[in-house]
Amino acid sequence: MLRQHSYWQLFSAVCKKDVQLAFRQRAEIVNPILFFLIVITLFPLAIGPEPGLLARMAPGIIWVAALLSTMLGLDKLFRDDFNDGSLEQLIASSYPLPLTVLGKVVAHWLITGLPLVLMTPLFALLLNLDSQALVATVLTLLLGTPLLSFIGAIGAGLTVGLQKGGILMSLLVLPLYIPVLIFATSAIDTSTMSLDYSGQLAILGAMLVIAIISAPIAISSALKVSVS
Amino acid sequence: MWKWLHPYAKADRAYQLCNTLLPYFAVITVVCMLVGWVWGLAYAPADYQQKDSYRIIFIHVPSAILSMGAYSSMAIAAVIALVWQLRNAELAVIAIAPVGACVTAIALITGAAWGKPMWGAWWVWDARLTSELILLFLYLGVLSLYHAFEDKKAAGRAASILAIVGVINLPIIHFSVEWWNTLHQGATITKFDTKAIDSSMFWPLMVNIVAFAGFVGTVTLMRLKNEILQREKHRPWVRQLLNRG
Amino acid sequence: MLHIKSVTCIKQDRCLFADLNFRLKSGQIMQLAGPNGAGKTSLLRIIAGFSAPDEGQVMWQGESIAKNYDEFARELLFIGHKTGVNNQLSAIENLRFWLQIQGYDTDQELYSLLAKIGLVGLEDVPVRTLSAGQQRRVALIRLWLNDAKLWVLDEPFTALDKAGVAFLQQRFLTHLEQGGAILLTTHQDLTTHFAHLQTVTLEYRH
Amino acid sequence: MQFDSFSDFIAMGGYGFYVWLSFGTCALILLGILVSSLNDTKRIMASVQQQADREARIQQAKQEQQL
Repeated sequence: MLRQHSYWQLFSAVCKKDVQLAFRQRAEIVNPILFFLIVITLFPLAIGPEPGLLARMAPGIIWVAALLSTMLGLDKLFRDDFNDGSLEQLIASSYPLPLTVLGKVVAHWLITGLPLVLMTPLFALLLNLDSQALVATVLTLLLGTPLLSFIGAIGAGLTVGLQKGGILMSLLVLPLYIPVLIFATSAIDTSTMSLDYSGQLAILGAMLVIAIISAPIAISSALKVSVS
Repeated sequence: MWKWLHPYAKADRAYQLCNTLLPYFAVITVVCMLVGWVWGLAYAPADYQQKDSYRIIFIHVPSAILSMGAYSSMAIAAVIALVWQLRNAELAVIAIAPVGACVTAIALITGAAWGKPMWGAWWVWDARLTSELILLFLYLGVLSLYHAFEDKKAAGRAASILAIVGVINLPIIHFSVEWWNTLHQGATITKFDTKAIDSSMFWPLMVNIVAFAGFVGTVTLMRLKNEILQREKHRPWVRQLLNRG
Repeated sequence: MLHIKSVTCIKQDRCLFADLNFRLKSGQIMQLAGPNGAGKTSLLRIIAGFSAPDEGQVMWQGESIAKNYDEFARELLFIGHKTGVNNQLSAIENLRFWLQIQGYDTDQELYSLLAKIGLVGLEDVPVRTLSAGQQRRVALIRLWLNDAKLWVLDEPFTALDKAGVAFLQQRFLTHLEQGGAILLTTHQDLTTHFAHLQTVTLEYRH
Repeated sequence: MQFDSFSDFIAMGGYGFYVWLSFGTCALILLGILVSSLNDTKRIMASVQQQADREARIQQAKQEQQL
């Protein structure tokens, strides 16, 4: 029997499976976006439709909604694989587990993060954002949502073995999201004042690099604990 | 490191070590706590600006320092637990967490009680208070994760992983909150300029810091003993403790 | 090949087994027996490396599996109680995915294999629509698709009909002839005659 | 001593409420965790005792059966 040792094969297989499954049950892709949209609709209803106020609140609203909607998919990230035993097969593979985990996190971002980024122009319209702020929002979401997926996956990995892990997971993960929230909203804020916001983007990028390197290790040790 | 730790990897030896250390910690705590509180409350001079309200510093600052200190020692224990597979270190993580959470809660409450007369509001989104609040969330996360697991072995390791993730994030959170604070409030209101502190206030503060450290140490040791007993319940050496009274 | 060295497992204050020792050589098959709750599955999970023993070691080719797990994983085929078959995917997709994550080539005669095990015509329907026995067969096809030396199987015969059980045991025989080793738990007795069958019985301890 | 009288001490120059609130809750929390830790010790030792007693009873019953 031929054995070919290709990290790319593993990564793409893991990633493709999750994306394929998500496309088969469209709800998984559509629901977070709908949730995001509804949360954004709630804010003008709660604080009033005055355009100036909305534009000022927009970065915060968009980012809080993004945090919450990525949380929706996180609980499912490892749950199905844990329940049907695929996780054990992934651990008992000769490939390094962090790489497998990287594939799953990337898939999660493709399913929940990327659609948000693509839909941003629509949300920006609803919240009266100007084009400068729109560019900033897209950029921060592009850098920030993968970061959310990575950090969130640590919480998901730790709680996947628990019956009611969902609420606990948000408790563990949300405090860790705070830096992302601060720098991302501040970047959008700065852009509305027509100032240079590359500093905030650089920090987000640096955090993303750190997360890509270190989070898969944390996630895989968390998964090993959950499976044991 | 390993050679030195190895004898204490055995649970009964670790238990005995706790027992030997405990009296020292307890004595230091009681003495320093008494001296520190009486000195701070009654003998230290009043601040010329904040008058007597500043006396809250004698518990606010020690608890804030210890909340960070306890978290870092918890993370160190977590690293030892995961790298050297030392189960006693896992238990130490779980022993420290509730103590750290209590100290953090004290720092928050005293901060609020100090903020009311100084700023006119119980809660101000001051950078230090905000990071302290997030620190409390991190502690509570570790605790609730530990208690959510039925299998305590897995629970200890999961809590250790979370503690390490938290300690990596803590500086980032701290930095980001500080940065956010200066961005939104212009000049931050500093409660107390520590450099300008007079020695008549500095020494009682030091005594109180030692007292808090001693307290955290004492209760951690007590809780560590409990955790060891709980885990080793069925071992003969625990039975022998019964006969000894 | 496999050496279980004074392994102890304590679960929730209950000692499942203590100081367990045995060896499994190439060409041998070993059946773990014992009542429910005796710790058979726990032992299999320790041997597969999912959980660490409270004391003792699992040695593979003279080395602790914890030391070089990826090397051990290359030689291991584990099929647990939870089979690792995704319900939403079809049998073919499941197999392809499994081959990929184990690093095998995917260009194989999967259709003829599926036909051989009695799943002809069911290759591309979602697995959730199959019966329990058919789902188990999807997982067990892996036995024909690997070059692992050690097979660790938790209740492989569950939900299988008589023909399926016999067919599986034929596959066991060829694996043993090729120098492999098998460790399994089962409540049914093995019907085929195995020359080197060992039985380890775990007792329920209070 | 910074204060002339005990009532001055309690008043803390008008900030008494805040100062005593802080010190009070601090003492309460510290005592709380101390007491709960001590209680835990007692509870664990009691359960060890219980288990020992249980085993003693089982042993006794076995001996009586043999007689």
